[in-house]
Amino acid sequence: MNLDAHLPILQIIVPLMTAPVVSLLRVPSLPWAAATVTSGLAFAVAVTLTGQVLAGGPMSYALGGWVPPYGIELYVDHFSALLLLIITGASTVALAFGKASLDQEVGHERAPMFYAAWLLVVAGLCGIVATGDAFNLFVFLEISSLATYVLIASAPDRRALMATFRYLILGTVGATFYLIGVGLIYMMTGTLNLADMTDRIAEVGELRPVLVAAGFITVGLALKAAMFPLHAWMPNAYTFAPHAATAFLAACSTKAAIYVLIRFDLTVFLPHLSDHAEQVSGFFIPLAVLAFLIGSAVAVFERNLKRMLGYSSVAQIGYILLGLALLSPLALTGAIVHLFNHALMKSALFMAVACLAFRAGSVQLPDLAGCGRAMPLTMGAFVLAGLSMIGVPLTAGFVSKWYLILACLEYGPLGYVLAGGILVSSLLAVAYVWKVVEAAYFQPRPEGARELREAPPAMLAVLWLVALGNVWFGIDTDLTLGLAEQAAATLLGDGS
Amino acid sequence: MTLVFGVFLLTLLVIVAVAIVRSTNLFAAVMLSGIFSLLMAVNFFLLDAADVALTEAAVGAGVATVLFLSALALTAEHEQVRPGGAALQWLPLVVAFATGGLLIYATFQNPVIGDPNAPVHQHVAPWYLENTPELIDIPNVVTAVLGSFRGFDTLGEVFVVFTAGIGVLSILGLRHTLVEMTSAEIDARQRSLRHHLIPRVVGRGMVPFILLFALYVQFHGEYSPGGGFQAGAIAAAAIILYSLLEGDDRGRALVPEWLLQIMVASGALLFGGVGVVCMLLGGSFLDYSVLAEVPSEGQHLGLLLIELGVGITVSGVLLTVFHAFARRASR
Amino acid sequence: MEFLALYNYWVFAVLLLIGLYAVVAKVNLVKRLIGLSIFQGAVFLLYISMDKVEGGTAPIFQTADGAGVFSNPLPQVLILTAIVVGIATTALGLAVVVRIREEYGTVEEDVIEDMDADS
Amino acid sequence: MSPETTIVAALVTPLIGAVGIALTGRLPNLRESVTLVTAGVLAVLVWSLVPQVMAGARPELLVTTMLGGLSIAFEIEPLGMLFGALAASLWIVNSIYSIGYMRGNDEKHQTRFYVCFAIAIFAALGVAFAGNLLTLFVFYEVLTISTYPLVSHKGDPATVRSARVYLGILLSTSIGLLLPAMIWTYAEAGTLDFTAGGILGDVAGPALGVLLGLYAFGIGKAALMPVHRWLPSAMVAPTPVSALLHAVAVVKAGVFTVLKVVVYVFGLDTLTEAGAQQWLVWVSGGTVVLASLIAMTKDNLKARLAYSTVSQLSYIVLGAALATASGVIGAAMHIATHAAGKITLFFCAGAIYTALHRTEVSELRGLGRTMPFTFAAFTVGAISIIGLPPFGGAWSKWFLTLGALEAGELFAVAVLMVSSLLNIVYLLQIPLLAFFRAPASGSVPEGVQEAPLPCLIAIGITSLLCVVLFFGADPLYELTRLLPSS
Repeated sequence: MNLDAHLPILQIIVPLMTAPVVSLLRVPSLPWAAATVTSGLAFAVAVTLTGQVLAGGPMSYALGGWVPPYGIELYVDHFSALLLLIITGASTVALAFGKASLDQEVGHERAPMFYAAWLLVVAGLCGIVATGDAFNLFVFLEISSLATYVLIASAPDRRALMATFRYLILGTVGATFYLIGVGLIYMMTGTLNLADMTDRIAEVGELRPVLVAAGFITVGLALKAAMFPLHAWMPNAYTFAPHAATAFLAACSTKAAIYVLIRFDLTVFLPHLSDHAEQVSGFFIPLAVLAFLIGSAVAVFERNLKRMLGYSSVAQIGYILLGLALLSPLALTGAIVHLFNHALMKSALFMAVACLAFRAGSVQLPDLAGCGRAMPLTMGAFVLAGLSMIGVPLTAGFVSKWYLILACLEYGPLGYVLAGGILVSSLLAVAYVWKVVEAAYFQPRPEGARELREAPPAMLAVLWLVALGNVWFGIDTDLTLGLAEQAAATLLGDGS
Repeated sequence: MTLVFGVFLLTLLVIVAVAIVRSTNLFAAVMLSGIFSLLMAVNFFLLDAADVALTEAAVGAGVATVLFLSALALTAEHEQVRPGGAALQWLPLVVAFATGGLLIYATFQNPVIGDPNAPVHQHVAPWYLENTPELIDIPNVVTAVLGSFRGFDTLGEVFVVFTAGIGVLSILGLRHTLVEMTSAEIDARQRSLRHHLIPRVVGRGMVPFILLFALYVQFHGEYSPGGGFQAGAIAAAAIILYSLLEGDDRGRALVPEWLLQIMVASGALLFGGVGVVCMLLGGSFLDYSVLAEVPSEGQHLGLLLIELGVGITVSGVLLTVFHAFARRASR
Repeated sequence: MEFLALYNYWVFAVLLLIGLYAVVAKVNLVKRLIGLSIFQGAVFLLYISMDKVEGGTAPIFQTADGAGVFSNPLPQVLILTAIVVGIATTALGLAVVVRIREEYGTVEEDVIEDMDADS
Repeated sequence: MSPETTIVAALVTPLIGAVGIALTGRLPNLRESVTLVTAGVLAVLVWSLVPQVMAGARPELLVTTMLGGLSIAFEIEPLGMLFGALAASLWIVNSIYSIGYMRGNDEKHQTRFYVCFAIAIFAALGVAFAGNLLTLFVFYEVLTISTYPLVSHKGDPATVRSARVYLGILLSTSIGLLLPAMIWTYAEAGTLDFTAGGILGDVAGPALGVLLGLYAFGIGKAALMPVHRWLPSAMVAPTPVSALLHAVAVVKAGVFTVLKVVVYVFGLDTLTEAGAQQWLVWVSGGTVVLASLIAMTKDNLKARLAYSTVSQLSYIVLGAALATASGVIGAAMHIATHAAGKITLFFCAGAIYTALHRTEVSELRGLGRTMPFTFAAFTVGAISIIGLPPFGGAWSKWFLTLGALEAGELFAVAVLMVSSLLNIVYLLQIPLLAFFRAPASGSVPEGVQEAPLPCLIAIGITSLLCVVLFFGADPLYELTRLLPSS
């Protein structure tokens, strides 16, 4: 058996098929260990796969041996490889990081189910990214969504239940919208394979259903991606989920939806629908700008640290969408590389918050006042990742913002305004990161607050690994930019 | 004639849907939604989708209704009525009408129903109809597509079910009751049906036949409507019926919980395992042709095994979910 | 007749509208889940309406050579999967609702919101 | 040691010092020794580079290359050498002074103070040695953030509010204006490296003017009106910090950056040909006069000195805006001479506060006899700032005036003259009050009561420096002369 050729399917079935086994493990800590090892293995697969894609170009895998479009096809190119790295990487670090924190929140009795669900999220997200079939994508979307609901509902806070329910309703509506869109396209083309769809849409005479399908798919995925103003479910879902799970979900769950959005809009619709470019720009640019302005502004006034970071994610998703909306290679490169960089910074930030919550038992800013002295390493990592989020040079965040702003300047007069908007939003990011820094370093511990000490070494080690990753990928951009540039070129290849 | 009947049924669907939304009695709403599913199933049958009709009837009218009723028993049977609460809410109405309007706008360029020249009947699907006899060699094309051509979707589907199973177990499985009940009370509650002689005798007599029917549906899916999913649902229904008649504790004695959990996991693993074996034998994942000398026999074997996997997981999950609900006492 | 040929799609749109309204507007959590299943049911109708071929039968061969006119098997397969996904979502949703009821003592969203705002 | 190693060593030394200070925080004497030793080592390292740079060498160090040709790199040219040497040398003096001041006033969080100070020096050196705008920007921001704990040192709500103004203005101007200016520059030129003769030769005149505006106001540390507000706000800081801000690192980093951008990004010829700098002459000239006028109205000594700094900084911006050889030389020299003068004045203000706890000018009447040494030094500093011989300030004003004449800017000449007169009024007034006015009854202690010895030593050194910069100005001239021709 030639393992290399099977890598695309291994990427999905390694976590997928370990999940049932993990759900049966009844020895304490064993589910965690199994999930971590499996996730690490999936990461190794993703790394190898990326190497192969870089060396030999996109890979296709015909499931069941049936040639597409009759069978289901897996298709991994530069763009999907980058996403696979994000998903498996974020999962692995969050698991390696979160043992103590998750033991505290989830407990041993629930652990087998919890870690099985975690692996299902990984498998589902990998499936979304790797599949080349529109309906198969829906199936994986649902696997990852259902498993995500389980992760969020495992938190001890009762408000997690309400957050789960809202996410479940809106997530299902989003997925169903997507399904309607796919149905309409199938009705007009007779195929479900994405590549085949691209070819056959060109021959469709009656465009109305395709147009409506584009609308439904966009709105459905925007819901899943927490795009402003459809982000209502997201801040609470992030806030009340178990802390380590937030670090994982915030890094990649919305990213997969954005990935599909970009893929559908640019490869399926853009080449064959007249005026689609104008529609995409006209639809996304205002929403993206509102997203990063309002998201950042709300974050400034938020006192719950996790919700603050949630709103900051709304803003960051705005940047990514802006990169999509400008429809230039430069902008798209920025957007795609920001998918990766945002995952880096957000998982570091949420891990730091998890450390704080682990010791302080709260994520409310007033309760965390003065924590900088007792937990210098945790707060140091937080500040580092915060700088990355602001976009300070030498951090990963700078790279993506640099590309986005250059793309804005290239876009013409409106671009200057957009660049201004990005800068305003960055300033707001300074404000909310600074708010935390000031509370942590320049305010005394409140009277009668819990005595703090530094987080356990295992957590700190992983936290710092990711925090330093923010610096590493701010300097050595060969891998991330290389993949992103190639992906952008492919996506826009026959588009603009 | 069918057309008129179809139009009548569809109109009925809309009426039932409106009634569901307007009803403040949740018990009535659940019952109506069971009727909704049955109407839907009849519609599917009229549209020549026998497998889907069977599934919709089993799932929508059967499983979903049982689940909703179990949940209602644990929550509340009535929507809270607020002063002026019956009034329509405008924003949701606008959103809903915009969505519906957009779709109706699109329909005017949809291919006409039943038109053999519609794109869906020109591409991909004809290939399945043409090649199934040769490649898979079974009469039910739906099963061929489901199990083999798009077997990966079905694997995903099994894992969706699996996820729901462990999800419900994780969410409900932990704290058993909030209100402490004496064992006598629990006993009384659970054995309520045991003293009604006629349903008990009739029911008990039916359980083996239902199980037999499940086996038929399971293994005859290649030739007629049915397959692992429907069979799993039917088998679960038999055990649930037994639990209702004899008490939940006896139901659990018949199929103990550790067995259920192993079923939940092993069915999914069986399905995936078949795929992995195909890989080890040199084919692609889920390429059953390599399982035997003759490709089509390999397909038969593969389909048999994966349908079995589906059936095991589905019945396991449905029973797990049922127990998880039934075990909780209502306050 | 031309008029009625698209009737299925209109019913699909109307059912979707009704379901979506219930999902968005209702405050009772169980009712919202019921709305969600109507919403999903509408989509099943969309797919299955496509599969019909005039004068065809369900795609199960009656003869060995597979001759005859058959409806399209592909949408049926897709909807089989979608139905299962739908019931899985409903089961999970109901489990969450049951826990919400245990924690809050109610399943009315506005009441719960008030309770959360107080805490 | 090769020049590259020296650069690395010079940058790393303050960081090692910071760690050392943090580790020895429990033992104040050892901690202060670490500070002084580090400062000494650093000064030796930096000064060892001076002869090479004066001989025309340009030591370089490439740390890493990032996307699109951007890099973190260092290159020492005369202007950076000047600023680096200045910061390194004054750190020693400032540390000596700090020891006296911090102990004399029983300040809290002294360890944090010294650590942040060391980091600020590290950042200042980074700014001085930066080989491109990106590197400069990074260190510029590090400087801003590392000085925040120093400014908010006292920690009471009013101080924190002022410190937030400090941080807010500096960060928002740099991110909101300087960063876009950089990106624009990159979009036009494809590089951010400092290059002799500039990199913006192809940009049209009006655009050049706007870009210059983004830089001039984006570099908030240069305190060009109306972004000068942070400087008076920062007066809440302890006096050694004010000295750091006004003389050693912060504002100097600002005007240094303006000069550097004008010389190495725009290029003097490019600017004068396009006439894009004309408006800056007016704005900086206006700032000079306006700030002087405001200074006259301030009774609080440190506030008066702060506005004096705003005014003096605009001399340097003005020199840059003239874009003539003498103007640039004068501006560069003024960085050094103003530093010597202003640090003396602040040290004196701090000494007065430490010894007598007086902060208002009107309270200083007749104190000349109580603190004769301090007020003598104050006179020296004041005269140097005014620009009269035999003190260093005379030379820089001389060259600035020359530059204005070269450029034919009579407005600038007038500004320089008027401002000198105003300086006399608001600076010399203070020692005059102290020495020649009768004290308010009963408010003056008997006998001589000076500040602690370390403070006096520091004050003595800086006053001496003012004189040295007059008589020994030749090396300074030689160094700055290399600038316009490069």
